[in-house]
Amino acid sequence: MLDIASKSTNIDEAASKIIPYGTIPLYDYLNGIGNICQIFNIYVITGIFTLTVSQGFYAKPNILNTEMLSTGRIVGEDVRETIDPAPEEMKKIYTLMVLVRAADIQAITLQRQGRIGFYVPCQGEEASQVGSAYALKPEDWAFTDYRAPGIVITRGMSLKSFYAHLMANSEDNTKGRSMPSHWGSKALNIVTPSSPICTQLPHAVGVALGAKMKGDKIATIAYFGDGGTSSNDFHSALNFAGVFKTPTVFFCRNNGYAISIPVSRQTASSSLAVKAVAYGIEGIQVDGNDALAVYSVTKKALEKARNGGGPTLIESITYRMGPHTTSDDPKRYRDDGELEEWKTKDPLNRLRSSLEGRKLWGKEDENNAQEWAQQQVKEAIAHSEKIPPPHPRTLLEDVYSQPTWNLQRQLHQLSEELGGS
Amino acid sequence: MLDIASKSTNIDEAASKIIPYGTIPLYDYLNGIGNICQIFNIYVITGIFTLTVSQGFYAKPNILNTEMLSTGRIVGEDVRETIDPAPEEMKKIYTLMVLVRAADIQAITLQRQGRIGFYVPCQGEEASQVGSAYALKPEDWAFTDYRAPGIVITRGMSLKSFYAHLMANSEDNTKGRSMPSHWGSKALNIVTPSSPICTQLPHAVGVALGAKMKGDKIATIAYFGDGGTSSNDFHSALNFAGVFKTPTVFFCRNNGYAISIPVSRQTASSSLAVKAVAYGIEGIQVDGNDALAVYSVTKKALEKARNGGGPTLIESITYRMGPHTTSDDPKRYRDDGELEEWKTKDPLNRLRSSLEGRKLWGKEDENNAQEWAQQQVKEAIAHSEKIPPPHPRTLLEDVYSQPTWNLQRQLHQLSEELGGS
Amino acid sequence: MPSLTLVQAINTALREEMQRDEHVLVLGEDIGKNGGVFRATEGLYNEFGGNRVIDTPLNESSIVGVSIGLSLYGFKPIAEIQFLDFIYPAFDQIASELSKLRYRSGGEYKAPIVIRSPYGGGAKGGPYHSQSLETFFTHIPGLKVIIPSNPYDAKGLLKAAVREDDPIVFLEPKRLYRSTKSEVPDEDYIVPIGKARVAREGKDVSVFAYGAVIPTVLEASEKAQQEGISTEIVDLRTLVPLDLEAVLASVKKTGRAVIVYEAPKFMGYGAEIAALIAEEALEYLEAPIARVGGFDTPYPYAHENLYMPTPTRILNAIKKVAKY
Amino acid sequence: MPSLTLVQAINTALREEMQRDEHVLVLGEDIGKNGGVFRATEGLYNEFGGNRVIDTPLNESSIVGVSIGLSLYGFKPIAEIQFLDFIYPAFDQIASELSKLRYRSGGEYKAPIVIRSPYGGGAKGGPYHSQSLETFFTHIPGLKVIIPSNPYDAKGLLKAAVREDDPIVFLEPKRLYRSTKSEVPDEDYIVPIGKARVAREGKDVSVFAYGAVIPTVLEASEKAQQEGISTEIVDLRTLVPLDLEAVLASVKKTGRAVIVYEAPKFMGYGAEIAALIAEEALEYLEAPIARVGGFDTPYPYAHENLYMPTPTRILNAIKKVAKY
Ligand SMILES: Cc1ncc(C[n+]2csc(CCOP(=O)(O)OP(=O)(O)O)c2C)c(N)n1
Ligand SMILES: Cc1ncc(C[n+]2csc(CCOP(=O)(O)OP(=O)(O)O)c2C)c(N)n1
Ligand SMILES: [Mg+2]
Ligand SMILES: [Mg+2]
Repeated sequence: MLDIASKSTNIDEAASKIIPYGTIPLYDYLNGIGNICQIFNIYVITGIFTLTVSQGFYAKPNILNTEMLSTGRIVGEDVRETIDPAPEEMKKIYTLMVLVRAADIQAITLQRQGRIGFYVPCQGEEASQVGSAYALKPEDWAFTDYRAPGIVITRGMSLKSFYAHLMANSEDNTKGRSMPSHWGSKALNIVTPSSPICTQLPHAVGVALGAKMKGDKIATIAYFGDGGTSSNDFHSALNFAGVFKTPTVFFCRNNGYAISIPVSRQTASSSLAVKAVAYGIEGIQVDGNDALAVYSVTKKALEKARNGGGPTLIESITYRMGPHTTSDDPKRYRDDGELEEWKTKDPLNRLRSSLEGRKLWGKEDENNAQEWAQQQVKEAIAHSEKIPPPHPRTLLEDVYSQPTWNLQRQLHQLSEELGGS
Repeated sequence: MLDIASKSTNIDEAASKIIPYGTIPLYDYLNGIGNICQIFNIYVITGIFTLTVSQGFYAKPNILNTEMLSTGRIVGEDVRETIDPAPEEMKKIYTLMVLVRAADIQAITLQRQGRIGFYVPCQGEEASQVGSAYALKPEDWAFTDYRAPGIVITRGMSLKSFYAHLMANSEDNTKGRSMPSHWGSKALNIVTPSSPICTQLPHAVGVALGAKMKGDKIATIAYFGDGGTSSNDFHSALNFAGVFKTPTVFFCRNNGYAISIPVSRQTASSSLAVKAVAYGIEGIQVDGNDALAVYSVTKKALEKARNGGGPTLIESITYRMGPHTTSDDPKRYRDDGELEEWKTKDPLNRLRSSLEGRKLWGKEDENNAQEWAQQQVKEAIAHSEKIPPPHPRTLLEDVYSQPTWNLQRQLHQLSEELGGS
Repeated sequence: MPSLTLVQAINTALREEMQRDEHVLVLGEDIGKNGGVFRATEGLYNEFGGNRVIDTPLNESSIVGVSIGLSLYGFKPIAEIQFLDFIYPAFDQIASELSKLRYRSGGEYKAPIVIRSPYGGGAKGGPYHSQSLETFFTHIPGLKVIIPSNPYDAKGLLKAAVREDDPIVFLEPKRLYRSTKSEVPDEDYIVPIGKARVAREGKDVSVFAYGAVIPTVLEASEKAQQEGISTEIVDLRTLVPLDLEAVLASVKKTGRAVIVYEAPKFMGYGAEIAALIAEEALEYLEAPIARVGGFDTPYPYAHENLYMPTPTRILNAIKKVAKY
Repeated sequence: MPSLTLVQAINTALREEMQRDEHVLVLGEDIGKNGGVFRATEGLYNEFGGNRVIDTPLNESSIVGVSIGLSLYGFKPIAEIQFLDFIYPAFDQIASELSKLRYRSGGEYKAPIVIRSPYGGGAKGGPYHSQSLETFFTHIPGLKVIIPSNPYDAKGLLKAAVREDDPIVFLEPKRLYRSTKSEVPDEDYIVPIGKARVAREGKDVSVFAYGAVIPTVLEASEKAQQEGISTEIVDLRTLVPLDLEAVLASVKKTGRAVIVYEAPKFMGYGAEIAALIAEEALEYLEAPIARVGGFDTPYPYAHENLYMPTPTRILNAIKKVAKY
């Protein structure tokens, strides 16, 4: 197996040394240097540089011993054949990633300037978030956590709504009630998240069970982090989903850390995907910095779900390039070197050079995309900053379908305090 | 693979057809008709009739597909060589099982007569409970649930204490506070259990971590049921134990049901032992009606734990022959036929005929053991029934190290109410 | 009019609501073939099948969490927690999710499920099959909390709960499940949420109580009557939203208040009743308020009859307050 | 005498107790190299190493459950819950296990661990990084509950908690973590558990409060003084066991009581204070009791300053009660 890590080269560049681009669009290099293997009903896509460089992620950096690998079925081929997106789609995925990156960087800036209170950046995870969300249909339901810019934007949230929420203004879907970075939208089937880890997973199972019972051919997807796999509701939800074979995709964004805790302190399992075995469901590990691989794997899992094939656990291996949140200082617990190494695997560069290799993308396309993204962000912020905060009365609303007597009284009290406003 | 189930013969009888008794004491037949296989770090002891007859337990009755099995390591041999108990020990295990059976049956009778309030029978599980507890050293710690007669008696609880607790009299270790069937004893390192499922597991991990940190070579064992594997704390405890490699043995009494719910509704996983994979620990499945197999597997896991080898999940496949508790009516959810079938695999008959085959046990031994057990039970009950209930004042004690003012007042109030007693 | 036990009234309400609306589901542990460990769901599995009467894995968090999801998709799940003592694994789902979803989503999402669970002592259940945990739920904004004390109210309140557009914690006093029968109309009726019931009119002392202790309170009240004290018993029925008007009306009439509950006294629900009276009707009080609660201990097995508010303890409080 | 912030006082107490007794451990999420998200454990990992400063997986149930086990084996674990809002997954361990172990085992076993957690609002944390959940713990017999309001008490109470033989929930007002510094002795001292502190003497109105709201109460009290109302402020410090004597002494002196807390008003801890006064000191009351709590809603993000008891709201209550 090639050890690319030690050379610390660009991943696509490295891959290009094995198989020429352009002819075999997806998993080209995968079949060359990695293995995809079925153990029990776990698919594991190994190799792919990620694993060789992810020292510190796991106690045992190798997911499976080779003896096991040799019994596995290579599934790369049929994934590629059935799910590779059309050239226009690939470009759209890339363009969305550019937009998400721009929106993300601007949000951090706004937070640093005190113009928004808090933000959870997603830099480094654009391939995981955009690639997977792009595979969803509008009628599918998404359950996210706080690290979701790529998901909500891909799903169609306007940047105005995106920033309205971050600024907690009166156009915020949550009416300024949720902490920033908890985007929700009924119109987009994104259920407004809470902050406790993985509590959204049973909901995704419940909606999926409901759809299954009604005979609706939809799927649900639940996003969470590597740390989330330790939570109670990871267990409760995956177990329930396994028993009832619900059309649910559990998408684990394994970005290496839960705040300061590396995955090796989170679990002793050989991977996160392998945890699917405990629930009798399919597990698959994918290179989370490869947008097209993420897209394909997610799309396949969604289709399987819609067609009655039950749930899938996807472990998408990626890296959080920024801080945990705007309140965090990763220098306290991470080596600079680690970040530098992952920078060479930036998901945007990765997909761009892949597109370039396929002759689908040039310098002008790039300039256009970047400019367009900046423009979008600028307009949205200009708009959102003009919107006033929610009315204080909203403090007392939406607790129940109808306000109870104590809420009525408290609203009255508040109004008096604010001078009857 | 032999299908013994369809013949519904006595299991030892069946085994005798393959390999003669007496010469190869343990796992004789196992290697003949079953397989023990290591996948990841999961040991699975398959075959052993249990699996062929356990239809309805799992969605997929076969634990592993044969392709996987073929890659596994057969560990039966070394288990046998290192851990087979001496003849005297085997007889002791059997005698304990006779005692437990007698104590159990009598407890049910007492409950039916209204002389104790509630009881959780263990008939059918004697091999799992006695076999595993016999492998413990006094300095090891046991964490049980409510279905533990075989464990606490094997660990050395006198039948007087056993019934004192069931009768909630003033000799009850819990001072009449716990519901019957929640035996605890500080002297025996049995931590008094609660009723919520699997909440004892993290404690077993904590004690084990403490011992590891102090360098004490002890192990902890935590008992729970098949239903328990769905609980939050199964997940939280095994995951923690895996990360910290604590000397903990997780002993799952898979008796087929959680009250009325069969294992197939509890999980879609191919076995319960396989859930160990999710925590990077060793999992092993054992025929829970074979006391010697249970003993060996548990002993090995305990020794591994004491020697720094980390935790093990043992799935002991057995059957609850009686009701869930004295409040339950299994006819509502189980076929009579199922029980009849399992009766042919009664763990007492099983070990007895094994001992007979080894020429270690005869009719007289049996009579003596039965008589002794009856006598023990009789004496204990005669004693316990004379013991008065705990003093009402105990209601208000042991909430804190020292009573707070409100408890002092409430005690005063109660005393007045009871006429200053 | 049929005479039903409280648990039969619950069973009837479930059946009728499931017949009325095919979106109504029940889910929980052992509620299918087994009909629930208290038989509250008896017969429903046969009538409605396994898609509407769903036996779940042993995990309360997913029982509630999946119910939330089902509700988001348009179903009306009624989740059974086998004993209220076992609701803790679902606490995160209840406190973080169920109660806050409507608010945090700006009103875009809601999950008006019903969680029903037997609670309270008197069944020789020891520390973990006896607890009264209503305090917790009454302090979580977004939840409504209902506790019936008799078969008629049980049916009418449960039917109201199923039709309510808010999440509801519905607690059933297990020791009253079969203690008596009373007449329960065959027809469809509801008992409105948020309305207390004057269980007995009186003029000297108001006794506020709910659920499992109501029969004991009636017994104590009977004895007080024999000693010449007339008590007015207000069965609160809905703990959230509390029928504050009924509480204040009664205390303004009698000038004396005793509050009875089975949960540990300290921070039991009666504290809120007492506080509200002290805030809103202090000038009417002719005597200190008296609370009779369980002891501030875990729930015991032996001597549970001394733990639960006894008729004597209630009577003593009534007398003390009356004679002040 | 060094001047410390509240979080520095916590850090100092932890360090000193770990130096004093090698059985004292801290465990939780991000408490090691990262020093805790609020830096309460800053420097401890370097000083005491990974065996005594243990970063755990993301699971609060095992943080508390494993701490119970460590305690059974003779250690003294101090478990950090990163935000009190995230304690729900540990609720079963706290309510079913930690609080009841001594009682249910007939006194044979005990687990006197300390659970510390930042609580309360004012940090722009929205619904899930702001809650005040003390009600829950004060209603669970077997637990003691402590909430300091200043650096001196924080150090002294935490040290007392670590030495106590009972399980303790120790809640730290996060918005006071760095809001001011004050003098904290270098020496070893403890502040006794179960004793309230008169933060300001006065004669017209008693104000009972604790933790995060104390500075706001002081501000309101200052304003009241300017309007000629003398308030006595009782900082309860220990919620369980409550210093009932101090409460009654103050209310008997002033005849008027205002209770301030940040949790939702309904069934907030102030309800118990009000109830106890109405039971035990009613004859001294010259005015209705007034409670000032948070709104009966989830905790909001925007406008949190209007949600938390404001100086104005407290002042209004003081004036209303004073002028009754
Ligand atoms: C139950 C719970 N405990 C603790 C926290 C505090 N917390 C917020 S994010 C986080 C780390 C999550 O890590 P991971 O699941 O890997 O997701 P990531 O942030 O890396 O995307 C923690 C501990 C929480 N939100 N919920
Ligand atoms: C958290 C929780 N939920 C529900 C219960 C009620 N209950 C008691 S035993 C039991 C079934 C347990 O089954 P299993 O784990 O297989 O053990 P077994 O009783 O078969 O030995 C249930 C549901 C409980 N004790 N705790
Ligand atoms: Mg992460
Ligand atoms: Mg079982």
